[in-house]
Amino acid sequence: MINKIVASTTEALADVPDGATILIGGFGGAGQPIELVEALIEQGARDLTLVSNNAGNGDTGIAALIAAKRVRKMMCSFPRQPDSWHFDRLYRAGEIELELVPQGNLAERIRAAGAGIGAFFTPTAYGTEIAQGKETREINGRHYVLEYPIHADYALIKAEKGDRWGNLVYRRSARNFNPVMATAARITVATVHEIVELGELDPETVVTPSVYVKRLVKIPKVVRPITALKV
Amino acid sequence: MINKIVASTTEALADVPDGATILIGGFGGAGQPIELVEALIEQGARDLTLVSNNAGNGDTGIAALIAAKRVRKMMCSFPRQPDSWHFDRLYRAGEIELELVPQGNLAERIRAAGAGIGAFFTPTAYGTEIAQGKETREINGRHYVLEYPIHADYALIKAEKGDRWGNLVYRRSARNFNPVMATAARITVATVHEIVELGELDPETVVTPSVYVKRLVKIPKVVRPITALKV
Amino acid sequence: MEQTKTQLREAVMPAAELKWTRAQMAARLASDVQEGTIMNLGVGLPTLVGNHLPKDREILIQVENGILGAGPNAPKGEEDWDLVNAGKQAIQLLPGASLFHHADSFAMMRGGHVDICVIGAYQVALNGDLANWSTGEPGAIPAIGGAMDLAAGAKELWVLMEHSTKSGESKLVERCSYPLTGLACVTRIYSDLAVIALKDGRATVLDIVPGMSFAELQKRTAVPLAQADG
Amino acid sequence: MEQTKTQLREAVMPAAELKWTRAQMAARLASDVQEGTIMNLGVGLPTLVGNHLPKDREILIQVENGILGAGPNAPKGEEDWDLVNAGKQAIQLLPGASLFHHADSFAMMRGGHVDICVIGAYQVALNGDLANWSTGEPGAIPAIGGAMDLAAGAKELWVLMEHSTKSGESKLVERCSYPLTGLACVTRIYSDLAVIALKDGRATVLDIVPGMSFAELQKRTAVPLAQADG
Repeated sequence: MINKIVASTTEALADVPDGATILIGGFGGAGQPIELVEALIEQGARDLTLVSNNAGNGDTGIAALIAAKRVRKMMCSFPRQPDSWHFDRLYRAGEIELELVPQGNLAERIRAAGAGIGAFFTPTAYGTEIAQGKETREINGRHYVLEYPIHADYALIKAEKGDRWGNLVYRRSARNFNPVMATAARITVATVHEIVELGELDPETVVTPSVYVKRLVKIPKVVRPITALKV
Repeated sequence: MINKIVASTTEALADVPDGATILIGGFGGAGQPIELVEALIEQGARDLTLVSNNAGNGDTGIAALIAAKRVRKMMCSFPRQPDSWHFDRLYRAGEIELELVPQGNLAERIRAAGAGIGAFFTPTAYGTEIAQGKETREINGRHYVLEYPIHADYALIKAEKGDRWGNLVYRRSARNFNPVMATAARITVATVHEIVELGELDPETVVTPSVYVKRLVKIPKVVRPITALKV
Repeated sequence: MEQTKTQLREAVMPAAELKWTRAQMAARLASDVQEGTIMNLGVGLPTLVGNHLPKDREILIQVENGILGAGPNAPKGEEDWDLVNAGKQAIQLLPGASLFHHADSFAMMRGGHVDICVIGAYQVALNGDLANWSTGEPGAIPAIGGAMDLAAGAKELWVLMEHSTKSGESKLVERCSYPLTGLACVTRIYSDLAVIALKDGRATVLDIVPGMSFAELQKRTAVPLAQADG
Repeated sequence: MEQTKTQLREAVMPAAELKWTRAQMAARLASDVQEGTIMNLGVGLPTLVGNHLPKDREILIQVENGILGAGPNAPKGEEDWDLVNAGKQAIQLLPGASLFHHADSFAMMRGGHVDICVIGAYQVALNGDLANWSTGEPGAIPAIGGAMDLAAGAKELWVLMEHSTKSGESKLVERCSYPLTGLACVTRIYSDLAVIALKDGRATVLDIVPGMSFAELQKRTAVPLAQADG
């Protein structure tokens, strides 16, 4: 019997080695697998490369991992947040490397890793600093930049419901990067708020097919307000 | 008020010009928008380039369009079927051009058109006749072939339910190429068996977001058995 | 009934000050959005446009984190933090909305399926170049988000920004001095002083804040302006 | 209880003829598939494997037209023609199945998420090259389907084919003469005579049809064979 359910976030991340590349889902707080990030903090792996849209908020989650100096490199599209003080401080001190990736390139590079694409030409960032040193090409009168996949050792993602095979559904915009990241890692670990019997999820509405998930942990539902950007 | 519903398949295809490139959904008969293909036959446009997984079955649908000599070029992965006699005959007579595209490249090239990707490196077909004359590259020890998007003037697709904005859901494996093709054409025309009120489709389970559909036609549900390949 | 632009102007324009407020800028832009438009609103000032869209037109807001058909902000106390916009504010969905993942969302944007993107800017050049992600200051934390993808993918890029910097320099310039977000992508500027179309290296004034002359607008703008015909 | 390979052999092997039937070939392959495997079964002979998978193991069949967790063929009269496999036969879904579109399906295949693909072949070369889509005959209608994608993407490619052509030539060859489907991709051959692993340019015999000697198998095979240790 296939059973990907593990008892705790601690057990789910026990084998993360130093130097691992880790995808972390979420867009700000929505869909961020904060319980897995907390378990990763406890677990102790160092010298990590994190790939996530933001570089942490406040003093918890990714921000706490960064504050603990466990992150060598951050790949993200939008590190600057009203409360990204831990990243800001280490970045200014030169203690954390930043690869700034436009958000769509981030999503597409992760997708490419999951989809077996070797590289792709994207119009995004052509003619900007971000494209400096990268291969470019004109195709049918438009200019493109060649971008490469982002493969990872682990993906930490947050979903709403799952089954023991690893099928997942998400909730509203908490979906964001999670389904894409699930495809691009050697080991995808998902948290869910509910584990249902095999066959309960409608095959038509499964968002992440079971093949992409290796470990599944049930966690309680806690509502966490999110820091909004100032308008 | 946005209302993409049109009264008939005839009206939906009235403006198809000669020489158009047309994506046609379906995998064999499942999810094939046969009523739209029939309307296209009646409509009269000639010199068409069709993009579809197969090259027609029996004497109906794509096969009938081919038999009427309205197709200049066929792009597909699997033209050879037990009952693909019309394509077979014209192909052997040199009266129809064939671009044979591996099925995954077909899907990915159509996706690339919809997603604004200029070209991509795929491992599929490396070292085969299909890759002859194409650019290749070694990336991280694997060999890839450069493939380009397939943009189209029209996409003819079949869905199950839709609303007046153009949101669509599909039924079982009749989904196949349809959602991907919907993204890659200037004008996507969808048939549905049911038109529901705006808001009735659950936002979580919409497969084709409304933006990709230009015209929607309701058609009756007719069960058509499909010719299975011989085992 | 739809308000005419003149009515809108009279209704919202204070007599004394020769510039549109932030709310008026957003309303002025919103009044130009046609029925059926697919729009993306950038973080910050552009988000305000959502509050001013004509109620009698169906306009679909696309949000980068996987939403088409976003509605207004959630009432206080009823926030669902699983449903947020690009600025991480809790929002609602309109009937007819759909949800999808990030790669599909940016495929939608990059693939040219968004009609209009409204975005803020540090500078816009006469040729449509956009600079909005970095002032290039040492020590500044850079952040791009979805701006470069939208610059490359949206059919029309409308910039909503103050006409001048705090120190009074024109933000519409001959050539951007700040790092670029995209090349030749801006098609229109909605500032606190004017609405300006950019096309083929020409800046054509479509509207000016009431009471300001074309000559005065030109004086405050670092590139030559043309008057719209008629 | 799981059948051992020997029991299976005794149960299904007719005494007189020194080759496995098509059903036996499929069953022999199926007995090697482990719990939790994600499999794709090509059109034709490979489809039969689905009927012989060990009942006590959960094995997921991926189908190219957007199914993970495909079940057995639909009973006659209960066909749902919106639910078909690669051979366009009406099938059923297992509990735990999921449905997705074609680009996602081939992303799954190309991205290395399918553990084993079973496919037919005209020829397999000692180095693992596969030829299965064209005999190169003039006038033949070519057809590739998903074969090249699977050859490039599956972790393991198992070929299920007759050992020899109708005219008696070995289909395991030094070098394919037919047009290739993929380079160095086949890892195992299940023929009507033997099970052969291909690795680093060596063909190692894992099993032979009962009653046939290694020497006899070698005589019928155009490349040098090695015997498995133990």
